[in-house]
Amino acid sequence: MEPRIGVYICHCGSNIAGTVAVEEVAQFASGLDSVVVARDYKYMCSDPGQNLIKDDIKELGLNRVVVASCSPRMHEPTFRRACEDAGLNAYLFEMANIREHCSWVTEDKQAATEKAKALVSAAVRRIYYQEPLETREVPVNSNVLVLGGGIAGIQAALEIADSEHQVYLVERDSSIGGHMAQFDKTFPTLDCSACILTPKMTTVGQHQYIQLMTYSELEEVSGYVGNFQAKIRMKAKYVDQEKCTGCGRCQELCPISVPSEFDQGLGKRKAIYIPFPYAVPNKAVIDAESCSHLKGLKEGKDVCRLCEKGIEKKGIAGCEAGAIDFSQEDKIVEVEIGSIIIATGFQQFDPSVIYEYGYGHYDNVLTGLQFERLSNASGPTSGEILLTDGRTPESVAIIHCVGSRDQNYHEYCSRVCCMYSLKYSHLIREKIPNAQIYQLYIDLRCFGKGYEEFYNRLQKEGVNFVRGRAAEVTGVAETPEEKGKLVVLCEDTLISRQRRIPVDMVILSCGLEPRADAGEVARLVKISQSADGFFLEKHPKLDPVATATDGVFVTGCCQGPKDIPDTVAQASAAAARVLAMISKGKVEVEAITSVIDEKLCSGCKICKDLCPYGAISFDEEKKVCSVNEALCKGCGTCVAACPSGAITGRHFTTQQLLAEVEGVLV
Amino acid sequence: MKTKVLNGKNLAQEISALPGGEGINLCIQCGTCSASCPNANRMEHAPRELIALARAGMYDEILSSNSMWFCLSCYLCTVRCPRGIKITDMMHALDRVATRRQLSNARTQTPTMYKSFSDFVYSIGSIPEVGFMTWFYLLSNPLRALKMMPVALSLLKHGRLPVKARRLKPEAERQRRAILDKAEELEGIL
Amino acid sequence: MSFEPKIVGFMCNWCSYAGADLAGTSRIKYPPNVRVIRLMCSGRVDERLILKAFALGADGVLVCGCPPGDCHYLKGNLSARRRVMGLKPFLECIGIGADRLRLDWISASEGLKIGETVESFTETIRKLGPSPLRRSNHDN
Amino acid sequence: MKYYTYFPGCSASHGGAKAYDLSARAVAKAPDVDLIELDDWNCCGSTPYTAVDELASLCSSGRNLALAEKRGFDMVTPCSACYVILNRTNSSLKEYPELKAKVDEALAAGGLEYRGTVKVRHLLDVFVNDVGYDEITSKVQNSLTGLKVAPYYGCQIVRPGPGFDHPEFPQSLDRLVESLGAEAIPFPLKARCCGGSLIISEEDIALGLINKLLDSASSNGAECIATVCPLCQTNLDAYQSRVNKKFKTSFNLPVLFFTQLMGVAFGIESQALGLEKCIVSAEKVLAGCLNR
Repeated sequence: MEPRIGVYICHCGSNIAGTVAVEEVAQFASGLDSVVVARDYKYMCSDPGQNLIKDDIKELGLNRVVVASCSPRMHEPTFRRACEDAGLNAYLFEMANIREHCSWVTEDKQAATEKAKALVSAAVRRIYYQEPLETREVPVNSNVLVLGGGIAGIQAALEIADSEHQVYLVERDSSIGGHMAQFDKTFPTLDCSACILTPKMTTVGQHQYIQLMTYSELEEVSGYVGNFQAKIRMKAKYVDQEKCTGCGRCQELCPISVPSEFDQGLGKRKAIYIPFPYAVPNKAVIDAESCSHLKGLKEGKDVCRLCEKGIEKKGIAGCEAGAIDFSQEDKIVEVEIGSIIIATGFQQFDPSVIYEYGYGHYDNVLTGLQFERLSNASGPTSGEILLTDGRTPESVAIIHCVGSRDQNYHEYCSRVCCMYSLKYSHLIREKIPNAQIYQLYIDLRCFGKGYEEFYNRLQKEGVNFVRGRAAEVTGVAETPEEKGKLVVLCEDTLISRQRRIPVDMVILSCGLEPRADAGEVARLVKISQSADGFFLEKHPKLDPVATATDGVFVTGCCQGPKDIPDTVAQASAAAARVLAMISKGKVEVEAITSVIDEKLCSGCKICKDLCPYGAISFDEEKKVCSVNEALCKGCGTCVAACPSGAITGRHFTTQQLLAEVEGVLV
Repeated sequence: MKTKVLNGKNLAQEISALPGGEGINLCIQCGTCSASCPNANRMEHAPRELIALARAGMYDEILSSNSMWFCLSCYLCTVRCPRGIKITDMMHALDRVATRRQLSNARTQTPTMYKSFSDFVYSIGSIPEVGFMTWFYLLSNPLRALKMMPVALSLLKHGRLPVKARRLKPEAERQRRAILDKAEELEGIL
Repeated sequence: MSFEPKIVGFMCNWCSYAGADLAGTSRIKYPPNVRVIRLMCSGRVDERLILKAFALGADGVLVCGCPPGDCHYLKGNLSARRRVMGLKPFLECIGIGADRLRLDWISASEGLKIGETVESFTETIRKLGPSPLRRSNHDN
Repeated sequence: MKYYTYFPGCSASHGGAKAYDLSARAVAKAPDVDLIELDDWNCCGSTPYTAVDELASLCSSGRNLALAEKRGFDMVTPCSACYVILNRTNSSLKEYPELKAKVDEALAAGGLEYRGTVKVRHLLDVFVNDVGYDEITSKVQNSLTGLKVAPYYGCQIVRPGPGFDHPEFPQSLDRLVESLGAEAIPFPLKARCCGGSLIISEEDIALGLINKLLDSASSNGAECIATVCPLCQTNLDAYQSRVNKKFKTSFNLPVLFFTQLMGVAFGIESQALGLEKCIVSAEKVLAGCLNR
């Protein structure tokens, strides 16, 4: 069908007409090949403006429409809809940006008009070759995979499950709860972390719409938005979870003690263990690395098994439920889901790399998480704040910004340290009323709701605030009163004095950093990481939970350091996005995709390796590549790369682009 | 060596334009440098304060102080600075500005010491310790020379005070001077 | 009359084109010589497009993409860089000159940078003079 | 045979640290390290020159680098001050093109050119990383068994870096001392300042710092201190008596260059190591292991 093109030049009030001679441009346009009509009008985006187009389509039988006005990023959807209303395929519409790219950036009226003409002629030449495209829709599988069982994952999972959609909650450790389960109190409200978290944890454990997969790792993801397939490795627990009653007898029997991860190495756990009293599921697992029987089996020896058999001569029985099962092996489970929520959280910055802070060299230099455990009633000291020698500290220094705001480690601010540091001084004050507490800070960032008030409260409680970053923690005493103490060196910048502050205990308020294997996860679900290593959201302001991969959402600290309120809010947001997809039931997939002409494809696979979305697969029989249009996002990188020109990028075909180049150069 | 007095360029710009001086714009005033400095408590203004003063435009305050002359070049501040500021280099940049502006500082002998050291580097390309020391004490305070006698003698006794200076071969010396003269001619990086 | 460079700009939809829009909304003034062609990703830019532009008499070609790490399609911009860098020597040896082809990273928030880039590139081309491939009927 | 361009520096070649140069050359022979002295090198300028005239100081140390570049080998110096200054020259020339342009022009006036390819290394780096601890141990004839040594690095060998060891908690000298059979005692201040050249202009400051170092070393049971820098050695050794006078202390800690310790262990006789140049005599503590 011979193209019949209509061209419409918008005045945009004086925004365009003030600089560009719109009539002249319309005049010029009407002279171009295949242009049936060219008009200019005050506001093309207004209803009358749109009707102008609609009527011409009907009356003049236009089959191509060009509007020269603002940026397509602004009104392309508007005019596409108008065309569709008049029965014209949306992809037979093209826009020339003569406002943002022309009238607004050029002072010289004549030059502006010339440029406008060039842009219009480009659009006209381009549209000559444009073809109708269909946006396709695919059904959305309503099952959801949530990766990570911390507060973010828990919140998202519950929101979705409560609206009666199946959730697979995958957690690496043997219990959900994440970091929040380790905390003592939460700022600024000071309510006990466990008290507010455990109800949610148990709900997750019992929820009929949540399949909890603890001690499990995501292995592989394939498919595309609405229709993912995921492989999950459920690591062998060597304890039959159906039978285990969580009585804990096995822990008492087990002779092997190792440092407890949950207690940050301050306490011990057994080789067979339940990580903490309120764990969900509250069932034992055997850590194969430390279990002497499982290690023995590798050398064909059969040792220990006390947890299973008990100690006969003493008449102590082993696991009465008969749950111990050394024959277990890892299981790979495959699930079908429509969307994925990544909530893999953070890891604490390891301060041992900052040698001058003495972590690992001096006892009683603790990380933030260690202090949480020390102060936690379920912790190794049952909540008593004690030095390694069992004494009660008379003075404690809390050092801010450890690993954060520091080019040698992490440039970003970890956002939570100021507040949890303040919380610590309250917890210490509570338990050791006459302790000297020092806060060494650079800036106090108490930005959240009720945070500044919390800071004020702490001031009343009598905390020594020292404005200065600690330079060093040393055991080298220079005066008698420093003997046997940890001396914190800093400049009190408000009085410009060097200070040596002798204390019994030093707490390093360590920053939050991306998990060591974040890159691995990013690769699995094909999302990207920002420079700091946290997962990259689609838009930092307007789309903070979506990612570059449709159907994959991020929430919580894996996307960037944040406190619990923000995490919960973001988790609910992610859930809302997922539920929106589910309730719509279908997703539109990009019509602008690449197609490979099998006849031309030489099977070199260059495109396959270039595609960031794994949308291109190689057909071993035909020895050619083909594009999965549901995965393709139409970036066109493969089109440009194909040495045999076998790939066409829809709506950005070489022909169309060359015509456009021709146009701008008239 | 001839010193040049500079056009009245504002010091903050002047310093930030110097190798090592860029840092003053980046500083977050955390005090790590001052706290790490083995000598800060002897300085009239510790490094962090110097940067603050420079930002506040209090140049005379800075240049007339003993601070930069008390830098020991131990680089502890530099490796610890969370903003990657080369504070040691900045201190020496300040030394240079002060020198060029011919602001001698009465309260420390270091400028004189640096100057006399440099004179030897410049003139013969090596440091004959005896010569240098005597030269310095003559320039600063001959009486201190007497106080130093015990140390000097013990060094001498252990054959550690060679009296003869090391000299380069004539053609090498000519080359060295040619380079330095050119440098002199090109001077003005401040 | 004086030589007015004709420059073809290829900009990715997500960063550079958006940046150019921002330049507009912030009323930043820059020379009218660059005419922008919108692509989904700078990774779509290939030798054919660039050479065709020169063949049709462009005096310069400006390719803009998202800053590395920010590419909307993860790493398309890096492919663009590879191609542009690969093409430069060729432009040298066919006498067009590598300086007539420029690649820049411009994010959606860098309206100002668009202005500066266009300004400086137009200047460069002005100095270089008309492209040897410019045919008389393309002169203005 | 490993070849290096050797830059002894003023103090070691003609100054108070002659013993350092002697012992360095002596011990280098055993593990086939060939230290070829740079002809007609000039003073690196040290800190004072950079603090007075940036360009001139870059040019004079640049001259040395340019000469060394012709040779092609790594440039190795036993002096921490030379080490830091020569490296600083390298990095400044990379970092500040406008400076480099001037330096190039100046060097050209002397018929020289510097492309910036010379790797400047400290002698300790060469011994521990190129030769290696095992090789060193294999050359030991009188093991220094039982000798308690405080390994003292000072500042400029590890800072500003990035160098061959940790800027605050270096280990290489500890390992080297141990590979000689001696015991490296824990020495918290091992990488702290000795006062440097301010010993001349601000003696009190320097003496205070030296006192801290000596105190930390002796209170941790050191019988002697091993140093890697002429100035550190002079400060700790020649000024020990003044510290004792000023702070009413009674330190009597021999301060040796690490190369002297190596020499003793390798069985080289003390003359060739310049041991007699120690102001605080090392004879007693080394009595067990000395060859005469």
